[in-house]
Amino acid sequence: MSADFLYMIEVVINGLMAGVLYALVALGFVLIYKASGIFNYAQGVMALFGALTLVGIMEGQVPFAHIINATFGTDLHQFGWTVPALLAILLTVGVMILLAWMVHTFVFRHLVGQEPIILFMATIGLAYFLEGIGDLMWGSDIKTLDVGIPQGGSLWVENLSSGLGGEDFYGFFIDKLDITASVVAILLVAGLIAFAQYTKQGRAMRAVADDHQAALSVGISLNFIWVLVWSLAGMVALVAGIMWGAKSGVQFSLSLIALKALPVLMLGGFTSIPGAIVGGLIIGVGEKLFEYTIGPMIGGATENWFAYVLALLFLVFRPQGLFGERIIERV
Amino acid sequence: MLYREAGDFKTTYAADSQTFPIRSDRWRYFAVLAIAWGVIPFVIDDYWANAILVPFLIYSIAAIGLNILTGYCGQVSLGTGGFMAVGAYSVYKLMTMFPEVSIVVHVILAGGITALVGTAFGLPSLRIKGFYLAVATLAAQFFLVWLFNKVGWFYNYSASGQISAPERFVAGVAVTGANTAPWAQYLICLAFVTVCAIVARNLTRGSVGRKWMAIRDMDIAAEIIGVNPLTAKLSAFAVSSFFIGISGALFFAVYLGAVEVGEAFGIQKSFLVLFMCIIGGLGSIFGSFAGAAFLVLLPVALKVLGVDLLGWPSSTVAHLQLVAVGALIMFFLIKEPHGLAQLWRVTKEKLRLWPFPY
Amino acid sequence: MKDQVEPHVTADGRRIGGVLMDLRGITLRFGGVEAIKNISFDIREGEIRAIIGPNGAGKSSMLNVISGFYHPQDGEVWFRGAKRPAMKPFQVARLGIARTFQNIALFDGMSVLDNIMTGRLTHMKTGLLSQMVWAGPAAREEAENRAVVERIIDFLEIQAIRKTPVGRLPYGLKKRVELARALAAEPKLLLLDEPMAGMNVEEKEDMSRFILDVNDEFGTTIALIEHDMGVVMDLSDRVVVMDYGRKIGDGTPAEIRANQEVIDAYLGVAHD
Amino acid sequence: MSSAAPGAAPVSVPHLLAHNVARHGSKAAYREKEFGIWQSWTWAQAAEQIDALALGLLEMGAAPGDHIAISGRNRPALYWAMVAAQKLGCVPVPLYQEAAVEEIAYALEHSGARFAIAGDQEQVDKLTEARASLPGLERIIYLDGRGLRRYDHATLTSYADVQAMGRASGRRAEMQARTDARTYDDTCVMLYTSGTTGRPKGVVLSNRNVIETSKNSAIFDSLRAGDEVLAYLPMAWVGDFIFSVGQAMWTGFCVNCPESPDTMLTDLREIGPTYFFAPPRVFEGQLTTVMIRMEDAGRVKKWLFDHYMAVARRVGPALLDGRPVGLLDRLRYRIGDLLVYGPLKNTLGLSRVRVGYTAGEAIGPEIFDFYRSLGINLKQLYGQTEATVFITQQPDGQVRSDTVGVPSPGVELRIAENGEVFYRSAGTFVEYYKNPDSTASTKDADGWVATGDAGFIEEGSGHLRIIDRAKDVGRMADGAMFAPKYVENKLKFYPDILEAVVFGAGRASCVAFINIDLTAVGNWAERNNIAYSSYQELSQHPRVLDLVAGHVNAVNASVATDPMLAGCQIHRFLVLHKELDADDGEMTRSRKVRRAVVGDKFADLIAALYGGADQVYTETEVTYEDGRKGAIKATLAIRDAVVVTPARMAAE
Repeated sequence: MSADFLYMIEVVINGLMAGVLYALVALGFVLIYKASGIFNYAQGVMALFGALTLVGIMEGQVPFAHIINATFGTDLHQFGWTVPALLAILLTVGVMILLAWMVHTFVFRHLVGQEPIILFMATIGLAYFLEGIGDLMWGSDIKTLDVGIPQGGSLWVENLSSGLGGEDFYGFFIDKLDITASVVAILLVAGLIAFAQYTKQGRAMRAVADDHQAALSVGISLNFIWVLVWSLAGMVALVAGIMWGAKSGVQFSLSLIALKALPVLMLGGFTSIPGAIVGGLIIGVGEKLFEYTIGPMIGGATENWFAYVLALLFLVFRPQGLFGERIIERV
Repeated sequence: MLYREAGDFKTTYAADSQTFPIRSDRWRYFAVLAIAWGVIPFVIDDYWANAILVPFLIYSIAAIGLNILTGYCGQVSLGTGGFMAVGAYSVYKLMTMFPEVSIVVHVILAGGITALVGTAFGLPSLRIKGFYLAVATLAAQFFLVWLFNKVGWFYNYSASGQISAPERFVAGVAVTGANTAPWAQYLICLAFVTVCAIVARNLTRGSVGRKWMAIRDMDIAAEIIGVNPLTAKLSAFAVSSFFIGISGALFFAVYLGAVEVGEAFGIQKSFLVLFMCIIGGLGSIFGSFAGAAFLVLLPVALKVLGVDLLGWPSSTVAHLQLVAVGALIMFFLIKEPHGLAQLWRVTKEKLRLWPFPY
Repeated sequence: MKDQVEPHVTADGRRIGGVLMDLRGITLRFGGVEAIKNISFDIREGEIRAIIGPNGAGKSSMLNVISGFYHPQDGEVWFRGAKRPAMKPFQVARLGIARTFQNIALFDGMSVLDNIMTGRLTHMKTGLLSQMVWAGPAAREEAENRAVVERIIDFLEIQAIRKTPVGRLPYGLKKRVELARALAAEPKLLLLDEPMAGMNVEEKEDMSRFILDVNDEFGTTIALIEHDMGVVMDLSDRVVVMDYGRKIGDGTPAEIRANQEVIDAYLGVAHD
Repeated sequence: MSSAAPGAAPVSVPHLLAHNVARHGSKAAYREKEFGIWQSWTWAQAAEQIDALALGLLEMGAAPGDHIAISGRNRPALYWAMVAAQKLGCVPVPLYQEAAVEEIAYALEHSGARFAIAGDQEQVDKLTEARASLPGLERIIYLDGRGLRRYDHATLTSYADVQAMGRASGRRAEMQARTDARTYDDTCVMLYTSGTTGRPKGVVLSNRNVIETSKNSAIFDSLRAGDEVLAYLPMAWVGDFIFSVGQAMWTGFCVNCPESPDTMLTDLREIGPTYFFAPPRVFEGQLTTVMIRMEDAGRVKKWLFDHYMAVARRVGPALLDGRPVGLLDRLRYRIGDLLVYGPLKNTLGLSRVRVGYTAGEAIGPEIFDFYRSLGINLKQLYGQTEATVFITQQPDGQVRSDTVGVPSPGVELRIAENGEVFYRSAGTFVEYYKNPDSTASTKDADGWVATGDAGFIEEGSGHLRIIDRAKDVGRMADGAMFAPKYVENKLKFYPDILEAVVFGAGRASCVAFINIDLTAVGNWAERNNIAYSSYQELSQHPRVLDLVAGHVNAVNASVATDPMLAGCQIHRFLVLHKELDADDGEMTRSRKVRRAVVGDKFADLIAALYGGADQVYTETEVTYEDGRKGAIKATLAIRDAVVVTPARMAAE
C-alpha cells in the first residue's frame, strides 16, 4: 500500500476522532432540542464553562478573584488546596446541574411557547452570559487541564500499523487522548440511550419529545424534564469540555470549535441522535480530508469554514437533513 | 400628556400615511435633525467622535440593514460581520484602484458589491428557514473572513495582512486617513446615516416592505396572495447587505482606518449587530438607532463605572460587559421581545391617552 | 355528463356567464392516500359555487388544487378557456384567483389596513428604486391603491378598526379582514375556505350577507367550501358534494337536497 | 357660478352661498370623513356641486314651491340638496333619519313632497314603503347606491346621475333666474316638530327668519369664517339647520360630517371643532365615560386628576368669566392645565372649542361646571323651532347652570300671569304648514308666540329661568304648584338616573318612575361586585334601589328649600324595569318623555304607587329594533322616600 494512501487513512482516522467530539457536543444540542424545541447555541460555551469550572475546582481557585481583589483590595487567588480529578468532576457535575436549573427557571420557563427563533436568540444571549461569568469566575487566561487521561501518540497503534506500508511509512500517529475520547463518547451515547430506553425519567423525556400536551396529560412535569435535559446536556458538554480542554487547553476558542456542532446538526437533523453522530463523523472526516487534499492549494486553514459550507450546500438540496423526515406544508 | 391632537386631521392619503402623522412627532424629528446637523458638528471633540458618535452612526446603518433582513423579512442572519468585511475590502480595493474617484462613490459601490455577495448567500433562504438559515449564514461569516485572510489580492499583499485606508477628501476636507478632523468623520457618517434611514423607511412603508413583512409573518399565505418568495427574500438580502456593506466600508475607511479582518469583522461583530436589532426592536428603524446607541454606550458606561470609578482591571470589566449584554438579551426577549422601540411605542400611547389609562 | 347550462340571468337578476374554471378528472394523492379521486366540475362566471362534504371529504385539498397550492397527479385545470400549466401559488394569484383560509392566515405583525393593502400587491408595479425615492410614482401608486382598499373597508364596514393591529381583533372581524384582503386583489375567482367556520349565528348571517353583496356588487365569481349544509344551500347557485374524495353530487341546492347519496353521506351511513 | 351680485344684501341662502364663493372661494366649506380621510370641498366646489344638483332637479321638473324631502345621516351632499332646492324656489323638508315609516309617510303626505333625497338603502326602503300609499312622491334620489343595484329604477335615480344630468343641462340661466327671484319672505325651510303631543307640525321658516337669526347669533358669539363645526345632530332638527346651514352660510365657516355614528367621538377628536353644540345627554355621557375610565387609572394619575379637578372647580369658572383670581391659583390652574385639563380636553376633542352650547333639556350643575372648569366656554341657550332656535342665551361672563340666559338680540320676552313665557322676534316662524288653527293658537295677531314653558325672569340678573312645561305645571289636590319637570331634572342630574317621570297633578302627594342609567349603574354594580344578568334584574336589585332612594331623598331636600314648590317632593317611587323608548312611543324622537302616554301605559303602576302596596307585578309590551313586538313581565319594588316639611327646613 502506498504511503500517501496510508497517510490519507490516518487523516480519516484522526477525522473520525475529531468527529466523535463534534458529535459529543452535537448530542447536547439534540437532547435539549428534542425535549424543548430550544436550539441551544450556548452548548459550546457550556462545554467551555464546564471545563473552566473543573480546572478552577481542581486547582482550588477562588471564584471571582479579580472582582473581589479589585473591590476589597485583597490579593486572593488560591485556596491553597487542590482537589482530586474525580471528586472535582463530581463537583463540576453538581455545578452543571445547578446551572441547568437556573437556566431553566430564570430564562426558558418564561419563554415557553415562543417562536423557535426567539429561543435561539435567547441562547445566544445565554452564551454571552456564560462566557462572561466563566471568565469572571476563573479568569480568562488559557489553562491546561489534566484529569489523568493518557496523552501523546499511541506507540502501540504506531508499531502495529507501521508494518502496513513501505519504509517511508512510520505507522499511524493517533493520540491516546483521541482514543479515550472516542471510547468515552461511545460509552456516553450508549449510556444516554439506555437511560432514555429503560429508566422512568428517560421514557418521560421521550414522551415529552414526542408530544408536550400528551406528556402533560399523563402527568409528566415538563419543568422537571426540562431541567433534566439541560442537566444531561450540561454533563455531555462537560465531557466534551474535558476532552477538548485536555487536547488543546481550556480557552475561548473551545466554544468556537464547539460551534462546529451546528453544521453537524444540520447534516444530522436536529432530532436524531444517530444523525448527530453520523453528522459529526462526516464533518470531522470531511474537513480533515479537505484540508489535507485541497487545503494546501488555497492557503490552508479551511477547517474554519469547510463544515459550514458543506452543511449549507447539503441543506440546499436536502433541507430536512440526513435523518429528518419530509414535511408536507398545509394551509 | 404632551400630545395635542385635536384638530390634527388628514385630508389626503399622503398626509395620513406619512412617517410622523402626529404634528408634535414631526417637530421632534425636525429638531433632532437640526441638532445633529447644525449643532453637534461645532461642539464635537475627538473623544465623542471616536468613542461614541461615529461608531453609533456606523452601527446604526448596519443595524438598519440587518433589521430589514431579520426584523422586516424574518430571515435571521449571523453573517453580518462577513458582509461588513466585504464592504470594507471592496472600498479598500476601490480606493486603491481608482484614487481619483470620490470616496463617496466608492462607499456606495462597496455597498453595491456587498449587495451582490449578500444576494448570493441569500439564495439558500429559498429552501431553508428559521435557524437552519441562521446557521447557514455562519458559512458566509467564516468563509468570507477566511477568504480575506488568505487571498493576498484583497489586502494588496501587504506584509501585515492588514488593510489601511489612504487619505481621501470630500470637498477638500479629509474624511479618511490619519489626520481627519472629528467633525469631518462625524459629518460624512451622518450624511450616510440620514440617507440610509430615509431610504430604509421608504422601502418599508410601501409595497416592497409589505412583501417582506408578509413573508415574515406567514410565508405560505404570502405566496398564495401573490408574493414571489424568491424576489421578496433576495431583495431583502440585497438591500440589507447594501446597508451593511456601506457600514462596513465606513467602519474601516472612516472609523478604524486600518483593519485586520479576523478581529474587526469576526463572528462577534455579527452577534453585536444582531443584538442591536433585538434590544432596539426588530422591525423598527427607530429601534435600530436605539439598539446601536444602547450597545455603543453600554461599554463606555461600564468602563467609566468599572475602570474609572471602581478601578477594576479593564479585562474584568470587559467580561462584565459580556455578562451584561447576555443578560440584557435574555431580559429583553423575555420581557419585551420587540425591544426599546416597543417600550417607546407603549409610552407614547400612554402619553396620548393621558390622563386615561386606556 | 356535466349539465350544459347557457349563460343566463338568475331570478334575482344576477348574470351568470360562461365557464370560468373547469376542473377535469382531478386526482390528488399524498403518498399512498388518495385525497381526491377523479373529480370533475366547473365554475361559471358570476355564480356562487359551493363545495360541501363531511370533514375529511377532501374539500380543502380541492380548494388547494384550485389555488395552485397542491398539484394534482392526474387531471387538468382549465381557467378562462385555457389549460393552466403547473404553476407556483403566487403565479396563480396573479391570474386573478384570491382566497381566504379556514384557520385565518392574516399577517399578525401588521395593521388591518396594511393587511388589506397586501391584497393589492399583485396590482402594484413600481420597482425597488422608485420605492427608495418614494416621492413620485411609488407615492402615487400607494395613494391610488389605498383609495381602492378604502372602498373595500367601507364596503365591509370595518372603518373603525382600520389602524388596529390584526392580532387584537376578535375572530369574526379577522375573518372579515381576510375577506377584505382577498377582495382587494379584485379577483376573477374568489375562493372562501369555510368562511363561516367557528362563527355564531349572527356572525354567520353577516358573513352570508357580505358574500352575497360581494357577488352582487362586484359580480365576483365565488367558490366556497362549507361543511355546514344549511348556510350553503341559501347562499349558492350550484353545489358540489364530496365524500371520501369522491364527488357524490353536483347541482342546484334543490337537486342536492333530493340526492339520496348526499343524504346518506350526511347521515353518516356506513361506507362499504 | 351662481352670480347674485355680492354687494346686494343677501335675501336667501343661495345668495349667501354666492357671497361665500366670492369671499372665501378657496376656503374649505364642507368636510366629510370618508374612505379614511377628510374629503374636503371648498366653497367654490360646493357651489358647483349644488348647481349641478339644482340643474338636475330642474331637468326632472322641480317647480317653485315644490317640497323636497331629505332624509339621511349628516352628509355634505344632503346639505347641498337643501340649498339646491332653495335655488329652484323649492322647499327642503329634512326628516329624522331614524323616523318610523308611518312618521315619514305622514310628513311626505302632509308636505306633498314630489321628490325625496335619501342617504342610503335604509332610507330608500322606508321612503319606498311610505310611497306605496302616496302617488304624490314622484322620484327618490339616493346618495349611496350600496345594495340598490337591483332595485326597480323606474322611480329611483342616483344623486350622481342627477348631477350628471344637471352638468349636461343648458338651463343654467333659468335656474339663476329662479334663484334671483327669491325674496326675504319666501319659505327657506320646513321642519317637522317632533311635538311632545299629537301629530308633528310642519314649521315654516322664511329666509328672513333664518338669515336674521343666523346674523344675530353669529354676531353675539362673534362666529367667523375659519371656525369648525361638527354636524352630527339630526338634520331635521332646527338647531342643526341653523348651525350647519344658516350660520355656516352667513359666516362662511366649515361644516364637518363624521364618518358614521359609531366613529363620531373619534371624528370629533380629529376635527377639534371651535364651535360646538350638544344636548345635555351627550355631555353627560362623555362625563360618565371620563369618570368610568378614570376609575381604572393608576393611583398617581387618579390623585393628580382628583386634585387638579378640585382646583379647576374652584378656579376654572372664575377664570373663564374673567373674574379676579389669585396669582397662586392662576399658577395652580396653569399646572393643572398642563397635566390634566389640556390632555383631557384634547382626548375629548374639545380643546379648540371657543363657543359651546347646550340646550333642549336642563343640564346638571356638576356636569355643566365640570366642562366650564376645564376652561371650555360651555353656555346654555333656550329656544325652539318656532323661534328659529334662539329665544334666550347666555352672554360670555354671565354663565350659570340654573338659568337659560338673557333674551337673544332682537327678541322680546313676556311672562303671562300663569307663568307661561311668550316671545316675539325676527325669527318668529311664519306658520304651521296647512294648520292655521294651531298657528293661531300659538302665535297671536301681534306676533307673540307662546313657548308652552313656564318660567320667570330673575330680578337683578334679568336671566330667564324655566320651571317646566306650562301645561304640565298643574295644581295638586291642596292647590299647591305642581312642576314635575323641575323635580325630574333635579333627579336626572344624578348620572345614575337616566329618566324620571313624576306624577301628582290633582293628587295629595307626588310619586315617581325612575329609569336607571345602565352604563353608570352597571359600572357601579361592577365595582361593588353586584352580579346581574339583565337590565331588569339590575333595576330591581335592593342595593340599586337604596342608591336611587338616596338620590330621591336628596332631591326632596333641595326641592323643599323652595317654598313655592315644596309640595312637589316625591313620597313614593319605583324603578322601571325597561328604558323608556321612542320606539314604544314613550318618548319623542328628540327623547322628550311623553308624559301622557307613559301615564296611560303604566296606569297600573301609578295605582300601585298611590295604593300603598310595597311591590307590584306588571306586563309591558315592547317593540324590538327589528319592529317585532313582545312583552316583558316584572315585579317591581315600591319604596317610600324621606319627605322634608318646609316648616322644619325653616326651623333650621
